[in-house]
Amino acid sequence: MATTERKDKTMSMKAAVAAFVHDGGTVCLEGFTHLVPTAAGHEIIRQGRRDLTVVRMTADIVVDQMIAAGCVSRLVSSFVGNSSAGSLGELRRRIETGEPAPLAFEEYSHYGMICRYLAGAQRLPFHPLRSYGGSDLPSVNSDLRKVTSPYPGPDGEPEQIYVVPPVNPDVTIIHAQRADLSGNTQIWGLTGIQAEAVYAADKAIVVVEEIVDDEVIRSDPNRTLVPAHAVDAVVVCPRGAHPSFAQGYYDRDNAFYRAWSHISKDPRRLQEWLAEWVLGTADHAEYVDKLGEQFWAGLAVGEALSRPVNYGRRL
Amino acid sequence: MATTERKDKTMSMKAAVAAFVHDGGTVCLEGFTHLVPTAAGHEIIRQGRRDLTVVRMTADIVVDQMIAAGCVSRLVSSFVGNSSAGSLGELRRRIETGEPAPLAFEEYSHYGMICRYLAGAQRLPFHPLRSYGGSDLPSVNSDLRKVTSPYPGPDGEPEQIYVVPPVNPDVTIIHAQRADLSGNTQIWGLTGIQAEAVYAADKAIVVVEEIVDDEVIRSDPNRTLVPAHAVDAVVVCPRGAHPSFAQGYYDRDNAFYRAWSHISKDPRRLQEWLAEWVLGTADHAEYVDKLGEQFWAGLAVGEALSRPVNYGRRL
Amino acid sequence: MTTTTTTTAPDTTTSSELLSVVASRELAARRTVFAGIGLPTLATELAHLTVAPEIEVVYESGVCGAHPSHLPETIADAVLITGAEAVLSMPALFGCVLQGGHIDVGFLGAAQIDRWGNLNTSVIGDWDSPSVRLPGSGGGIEVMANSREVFVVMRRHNPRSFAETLDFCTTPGPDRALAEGIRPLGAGVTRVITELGILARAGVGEELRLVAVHPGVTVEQVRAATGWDLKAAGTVGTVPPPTEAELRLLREDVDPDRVYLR
Amino acid sequence: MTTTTTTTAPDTTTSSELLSVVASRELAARRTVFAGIGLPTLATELAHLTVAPEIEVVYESGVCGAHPSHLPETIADAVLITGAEAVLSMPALFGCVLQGGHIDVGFLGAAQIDRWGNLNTSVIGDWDSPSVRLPGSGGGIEVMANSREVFVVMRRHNPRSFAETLDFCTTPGPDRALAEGIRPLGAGVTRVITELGILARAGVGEELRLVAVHPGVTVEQVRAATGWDLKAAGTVGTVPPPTEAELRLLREDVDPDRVYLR
Repeated sequence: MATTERKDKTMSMKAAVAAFVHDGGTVCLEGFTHLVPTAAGHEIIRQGRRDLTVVRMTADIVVDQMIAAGCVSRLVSSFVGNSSAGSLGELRRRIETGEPAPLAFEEYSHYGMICRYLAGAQRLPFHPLRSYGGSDLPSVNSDLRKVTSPYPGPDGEPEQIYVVPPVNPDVTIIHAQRADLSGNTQIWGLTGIQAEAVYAADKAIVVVEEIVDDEVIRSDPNRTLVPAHAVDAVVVCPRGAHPSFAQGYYDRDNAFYRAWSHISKDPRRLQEWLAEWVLGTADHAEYVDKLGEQFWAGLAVGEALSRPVNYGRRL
Repeated sequence: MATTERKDKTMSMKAAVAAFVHDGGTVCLEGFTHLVPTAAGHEIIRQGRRDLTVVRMTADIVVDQMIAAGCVSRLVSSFVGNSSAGSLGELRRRIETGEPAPLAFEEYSHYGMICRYLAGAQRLPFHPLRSYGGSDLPSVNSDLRKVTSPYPGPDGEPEQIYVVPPVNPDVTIIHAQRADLSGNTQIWGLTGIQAEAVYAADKAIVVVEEIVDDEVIRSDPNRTLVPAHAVDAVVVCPRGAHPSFAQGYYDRDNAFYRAWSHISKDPRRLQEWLAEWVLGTADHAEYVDKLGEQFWAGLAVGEALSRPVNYGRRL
Repeated sequence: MTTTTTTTAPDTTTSSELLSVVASRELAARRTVFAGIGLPTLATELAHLTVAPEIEVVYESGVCGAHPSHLPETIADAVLITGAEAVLSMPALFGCVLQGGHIDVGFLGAAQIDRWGNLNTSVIGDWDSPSVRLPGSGGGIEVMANSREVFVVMRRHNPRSFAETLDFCTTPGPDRALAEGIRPLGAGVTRVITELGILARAGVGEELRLVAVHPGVTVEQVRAATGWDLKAAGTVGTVPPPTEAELRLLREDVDPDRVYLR
Repeated sequence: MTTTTTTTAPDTTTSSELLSVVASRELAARRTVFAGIGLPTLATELAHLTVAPEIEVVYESGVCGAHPSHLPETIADAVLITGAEAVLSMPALFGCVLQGGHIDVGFLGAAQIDRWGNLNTSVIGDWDSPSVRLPGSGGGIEVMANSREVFVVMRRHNPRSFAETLDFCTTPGPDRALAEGIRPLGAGVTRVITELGILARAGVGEELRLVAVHPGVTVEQVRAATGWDLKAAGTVGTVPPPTEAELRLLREDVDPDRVYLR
């Protein structure tokens, strides 16, 4: 039986961002603490994109950097903080003072964002969820609406429930451990909402630590969270999730998270950081080199291999 | 840091069915072609359960057998056929002639059933889906209802969409390749709707090909589709999915699927089959033995191992 | 059938081969196909070797990018899983891939089809006490509502199957959905391939029309075999018979063990 | 604090230790806890060794049954994943586990809490132009709506944090939800553990009341530190100070590197 030869979708980060991220567009960056697509955010900064709407559950350091670089006019998010390490200085300034420019903010809860991705991925007009009853959020976010269930509630009376609308980004960018040339993408450890965010988008860029042979992917098809048909570009970018981590590849740079609260608190220092580390590097490979091998040795991880399972072979 | 010692939830099939499957109850059996919980269905027959509502996307041989044994008064399903191999004789007789007793049937489509499980698992009053518009199904299934989206449709006008209600079985039974003693359950190959069906239920029985050491499960936590906290009983029952298959353990018995169309066509022959193979065996181990080692050799599969991934270890 | 040129097939062509070859040609330039096992698989595999090199089958069991070692016997055959590129959960498959709009062509079968491409897979007779209880929708309702277009392959072309009025409409085409105020994604059934010829429609508001007949079949034969007043295209073409190259690929590469080419 | 018996702790007990020990006791007989990193983790781990041997932490990152080699620094720390029993996707975690009703106790923090256990984690000041923009809900809204009960651990007990009126209600308790006609699953906040004592409420319709103070703290001190007219239980107990056994477990087994016990 014949099998399909698949298209090679690999591109450089520069080419992928140029092709799929446009001024005024809606860009989703996902990865829940794990596999944050930082290198892609940096390339968006280097290419000077403007007026983006950024969609991301946990708006963290990379979002603060993109805002500080002037790329972002609107943010859709459910958590705007520097993890447990402190604050996002630029984001707070924009919202608290409107300086140097205001930032429009659509505030959700985590599950509200998850349901927006689910609705977007599944082409649903809305997704219901048991949140928001009694919250002030609907008073500041008119997209949080209610529907009456057509089935009686537990007490026999009509039952109301909040719903959220779909989100359909122009492009979703995720970071993953590995993919094949055509974009079959495997992720392990925390898998978050990446697959749904990809399906919700018009175009999808998958940034990976490494490209592997088809045989590696195909030895474990359940590990493929994003199939090739949903992927438009595959970008190889080792260590592209720093300062977040890639399970089994490198650990989280907790020191940088703590440092960011201080860097971002001072606008001048923040801009100097961007000038040196993002605009001052040609690409992520240069950023990685600049950090130095000794630095990376500090984030190195040891081996904890999964035990193989048998998929079976017809005899 | 301390870690939790988990409860041993292993039970015999007899004890698990006695404890969790009750006359008049709603029983969900899931497994989409792969990992059909046949042995559990047979034990329900042996224990003579009556007046069950059976919920199963693809009502296939095991459902036909349970109906023929007089266990089932109501069926909720989206496909009532013997795979591509033919018909379910008893099910057809019950619906076409009402003989020897009628069978109430709630007809859905596959995604309708999936959405019922999703709503049940997530405690939602309903789940929307883009199916059923223009179908005659809502005229024979009053649980297919419509909701008006609170967001304007693509043309700016109000948009209507069908919804299905949650299903919350009293007990869900699934078959899986392996679990640990406390019920952390790993499935590979086709994973179907098993996890949602478990979460939708009040109680859950997981039938497995084998119990493995905690270390095996914990070497690959992404493979755990059903976590221990959702499982009430773990039953070890090798080859319990026959005539369906268990990826990597044994192949599908296609000859039996073809044979069932003939067996089930003749009520007497069907009852003889039940008398010999189900009521005439004390448990599934006896059924397996009765088939014989030569038979099982014919369904044996070779090795196709997944390549390990590195979860990493802090150095 | 003709045997007058070297590029056309000998008249030993079976009905399965004919339908597979004709269906394969209709897949030109399509990328994602949602297909069951049997003729749709054969057609898709042949299309991959001929008119649609980038085509990919997504199976209802959740398998994407299968590389089976043997021709699969069911959509869930273990040989489809081992070595596949991805295996998706049911919510991902039906929600994200199918309802999400990623399928170009869905293949469906039916016991009855009407002139608008509505399908009955539930019952012959009344739903409440049918003379024949059929398997029901499976994922058919979703394939119809969410694929860009749907191909139907029907071996039997007779007035009971090509019905003026369906006994029950399990799987509605877009015209019926729109009449209820619900807008489906796709065009509904655009091709019906039978042993007599090809019916086609472009989308909403159009009936199925006879666009081509197999060599030796007349328009009147097809109209007589159809339960409704079948309209014909201005010019009804003749389906070119399977070429020797197509048959060779089908017999030697796609189904050498003749699992489906019975 | 008292040092008069051998089973109570020396007065070197830190505030983190005190809060962790008191919170751990409240987890008696609970089975599933949804917790962030820090004091809730310490409390849960200590409860496991003392009053709740079957307790399991589910982390907001999707980890169930973690067996970390080192004390985790975040809810997504790589050491929580390696060797865990299960790692769930976000839809499974928030949809099936949390909204599905599988969590007995959720731990939450807040910048402000009111007498009904409603929480503000969004802004100080107006939402449109706040004086302080806080991180927002995260999963807090879902933890409150879907856990059987919620414990709040607040280091600072002062009238700005224990507010008569919230600047913004991010995370409503069940009383506010019911006023809007929406019925949440759980009781809302049932315990607030602070450096001064313990506030409690049983569920809908009840205000938080002072049920216990730490040794040496007076009811009046707590009322003065609370922004609303705090009611006290008929009998306000005294929280037994951490025992030496509790402190030893916390210091030697739970957090030997003193990552959180600062």
